[in-house]
Amino acid sequence: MAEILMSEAERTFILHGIQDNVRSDGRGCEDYRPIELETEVVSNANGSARVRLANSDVLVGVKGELGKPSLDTPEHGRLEFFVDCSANATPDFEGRGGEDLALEISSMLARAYDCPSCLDTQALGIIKREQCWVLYVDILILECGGNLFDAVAIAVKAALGNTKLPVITVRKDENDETELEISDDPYDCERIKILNAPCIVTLSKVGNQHIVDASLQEESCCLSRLMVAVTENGTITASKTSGSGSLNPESIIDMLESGKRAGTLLNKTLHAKLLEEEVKVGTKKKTMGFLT
Amino acid sequence: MPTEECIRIPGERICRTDKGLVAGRGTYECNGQIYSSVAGMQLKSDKDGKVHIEVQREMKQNVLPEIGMIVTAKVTNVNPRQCKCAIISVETTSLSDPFRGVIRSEDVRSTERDKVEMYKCFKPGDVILARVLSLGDAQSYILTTAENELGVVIALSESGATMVPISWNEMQCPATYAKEYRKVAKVQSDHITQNG
Amino acid sequence: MPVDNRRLWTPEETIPPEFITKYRPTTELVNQNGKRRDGREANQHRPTYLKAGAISQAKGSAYIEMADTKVIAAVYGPREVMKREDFTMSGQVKCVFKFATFSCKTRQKHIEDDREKELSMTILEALKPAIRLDKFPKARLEIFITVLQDGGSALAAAITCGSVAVADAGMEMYDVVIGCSLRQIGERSLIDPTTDEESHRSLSQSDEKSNETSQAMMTVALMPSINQVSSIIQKGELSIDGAKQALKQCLDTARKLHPVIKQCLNKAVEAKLKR
Amino acid sequence: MDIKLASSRVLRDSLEPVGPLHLVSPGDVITSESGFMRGHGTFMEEGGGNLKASVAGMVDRVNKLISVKPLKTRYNGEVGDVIIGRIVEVQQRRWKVDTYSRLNSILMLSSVNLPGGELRRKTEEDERMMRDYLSEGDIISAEVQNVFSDGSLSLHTRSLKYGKLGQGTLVQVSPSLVKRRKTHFHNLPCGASLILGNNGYIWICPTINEDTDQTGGFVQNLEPVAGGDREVIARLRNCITALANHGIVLFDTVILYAYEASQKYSVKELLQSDIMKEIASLSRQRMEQEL
Repeated sequence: MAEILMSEAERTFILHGIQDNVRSDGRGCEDYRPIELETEVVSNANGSARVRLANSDVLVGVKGELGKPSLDTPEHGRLEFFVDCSANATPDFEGRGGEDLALEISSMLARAYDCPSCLDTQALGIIKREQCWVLYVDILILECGGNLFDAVAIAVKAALGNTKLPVITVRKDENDETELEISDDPYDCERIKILNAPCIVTLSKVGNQHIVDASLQEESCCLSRLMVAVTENGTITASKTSGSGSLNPESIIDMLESGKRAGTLLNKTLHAKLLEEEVKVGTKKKTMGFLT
Repeated sequence: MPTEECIRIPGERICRTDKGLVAGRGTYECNGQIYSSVAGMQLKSDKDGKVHIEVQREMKQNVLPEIGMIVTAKVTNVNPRQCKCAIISVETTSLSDPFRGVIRSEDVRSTERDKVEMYKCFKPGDVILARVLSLGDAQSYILTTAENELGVVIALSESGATMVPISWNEMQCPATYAKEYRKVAKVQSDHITQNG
Repeated sequence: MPVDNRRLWTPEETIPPEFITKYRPTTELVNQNGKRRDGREANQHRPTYLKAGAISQAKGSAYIEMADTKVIAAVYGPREVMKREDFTMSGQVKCVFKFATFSCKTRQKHIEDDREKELSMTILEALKPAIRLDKFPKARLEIFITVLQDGGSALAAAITCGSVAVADAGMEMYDVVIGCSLRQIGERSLIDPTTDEESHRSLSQSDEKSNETSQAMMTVALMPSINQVSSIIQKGELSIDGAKQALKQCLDTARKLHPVIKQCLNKAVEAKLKR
Repeated sequence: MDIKLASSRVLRDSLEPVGPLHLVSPGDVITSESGFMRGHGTFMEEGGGNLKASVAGMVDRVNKLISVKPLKTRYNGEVGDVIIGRIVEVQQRRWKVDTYSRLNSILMLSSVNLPGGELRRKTEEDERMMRDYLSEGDIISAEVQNVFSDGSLSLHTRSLKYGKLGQGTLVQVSPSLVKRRKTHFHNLPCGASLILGNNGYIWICPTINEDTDQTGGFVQNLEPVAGGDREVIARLRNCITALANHGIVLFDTVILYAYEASQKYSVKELLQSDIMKEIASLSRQRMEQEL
């Protein structure tokens, strides 16, 4: 992650503030910064979303293509996550600089979504062993202002919710060869159910406390963090520690609890907003994109 | 008291820090307890009236240059401001991979430090004894030879013979009798045993 | 098109024959008596053999064998960091984790893939808190771990093996690190799963197709003496209580492995004393 | 949890401009009349008599001198400016300081007060201890001593009010938003101290006691800051961000107005963009009434 320089006294100030539950910007330990969300921002993608969490800016595009199912799940479609830590975000990402972070994010997402109850990949299968939908979820990091994982997961969920795949019907022609037929009505499309899709909550351990949605400054004070992928009903679909420090078993349990709390709330709020956005999209809203 | 002469592994608790016990090499202290930090033999030694608990590995220790240690180095590059060298051994142990060191002109000797001419002190290929002054910057350790016992110990003359020191700043070639300038170390017996 | 001409040419896409055959073992993962296919209880770890000093030329090395899982690790350095941009004042650790090409059911590529890269990062995160980085400023320690045979729980084995190799190299550490894995299938939690148990979606073959049963996999790295968890990696569905329970079981099993490590390192030190 | 939809955002959420502005973008002709002097941010077209802008910003005319003040800019130092900077590198006898200038600024070992006497010769011991005085990441307040020909600045901290800063929060705004004034150090009545660096770095910290705390920063107080002070600092931080986001020039009075206007909200509510806008417009209205 982009390293920032900080003095010892600044770190102390942040650390004590977190202990007092008054963070540098006045938030409590379990408060998120304001999030801004927009779906359907890229017209060439099947689904897209852009999320801005304070200074972190993420753009996600979902493209559906036809491919061969993987060997061990012949009847299922699959999701492929790819993260591009663009050098737009910070010059440190230039060249191979952002590769490790990108891999960490994409594999965390892959793990979080690799769970039959949160996303029905069987619905993405078309012909057993032959054809299935492969959803390429491409994530572009435009700006890093801390807490990238959470921002990315929100954007991915919103983009998947926004994804429209054309309806495909399988037919056999007279020579008994299978033939795929794609509906030419643009409104005849399938949606992906995302009600059970997870959001990632990153809990950063600073001193004896843990916080959600750490800013860049807070991230640099934190030695270890736990990322938890939580669905709306509180199920954990993936978790992972990261950072150079270690954690007490008891504090891990506390962090899991906070993660579940924050995650369920985050999912609920997100669903409500996505619904609102859906209505607006239906009535031809104007795209805001990058205008401010 | 902790049992003596037993094998410890990293993270193993040895004893409490009270009773004048101090965490020595190969151990660390946490919450008033001494823990072992290497796999090895536990030893006790008395230093300044305190009992140091140490855990020692029989195999050669992981040595790295530390501040204050005497190192043996080979000169690789000399320029008017500084002399670059490769640290090849630390105290008594030789290193498997060399570390880069640098001697700045003001650290060559303790007198007339501003008049030091680097080319009259070191030449590439010389083997020197030096003390680690600081860990330095990204590039290299900062070394000093500003002590009588520190400086060039082995140097080859232009004809390729090992030169003999004749004064604190000159060495002579036994084959051609040519004199060359060096910052010569007054090698002491304990250093000879140390550096083999 | 860039081609890799270092190796013999093979067809671009090959599949192991197991995927075509219809045959599947019919026994269930856990039988009526609660015993697993290899006769273990659900919470029983496989017998573990651990040896420090398997590669003589490395600074430190270790070999671990947990029935069919075999992992070897070597540690080199610490040596000076040559690149200026990589420089930091505290010590650095590099970790490379690799599945040998023949170690798994499907053949692995000889170039490090994304899964191996991520596992390398996870192992590094698990081992780093235990190593005293302040003891080797400006230098870098290198840990290489190779899975010779993957019989399940390779990550956990690699963590334990790596930490023993670091200790064998005589590096100063706060504690050793022990890895332990758990597989959750429905209500059952199986400690130290084998590859079969890792890949199956349900306990019995009959309902293999159904997606109803929840399943998860968790690997935990513990520093037993100071009771700190250096890494957790989990995927699959778990309720919050399930996660807590799984964590606790992993930690309990890891603690049981501590004497094995102690004995192994003791032996290694004794062997060095004799020489 | 606060998620907003982009479509519900009010487009261009900045305030209405105060008066008519002469805005230009690079290449725009400012004037084709002769007899004007070209200042910063302008250039004379080759051959022609047109004076053109080289940066995007506001045209500033003082008698015959025309310059363009860029809205977003790096800091252009002037001798005597109070700045806040962050140490980025310790070199031989000097520190490199990030001051949001085009080039890193320099703080010479000979231009600082070291512990044990205001003015003394710097020994070699001092040279070796440089990292103990100021190390990478430390924040200092300083004054610009000199501007070199390449635009880089040399700083000094040879007064007890300058030096290393302790606990507090740094806010970064555009340098053009900080007014040059007589004093940049403020002990605000609301219970916090504020240093408005000319380079756009603003430091908010618990109240500095002028008699006891001016040690040049070599004694660091790492005791926890009281919760009340902390809230004041956080509120000030959010107020300053709100004002800066809406392009309001910052000085102590306007910050205090914003602070007072913000009282009806909790500190964390001030992070929301609509409330930020409200605070900014209220403070500006009050400023205009004062004039």
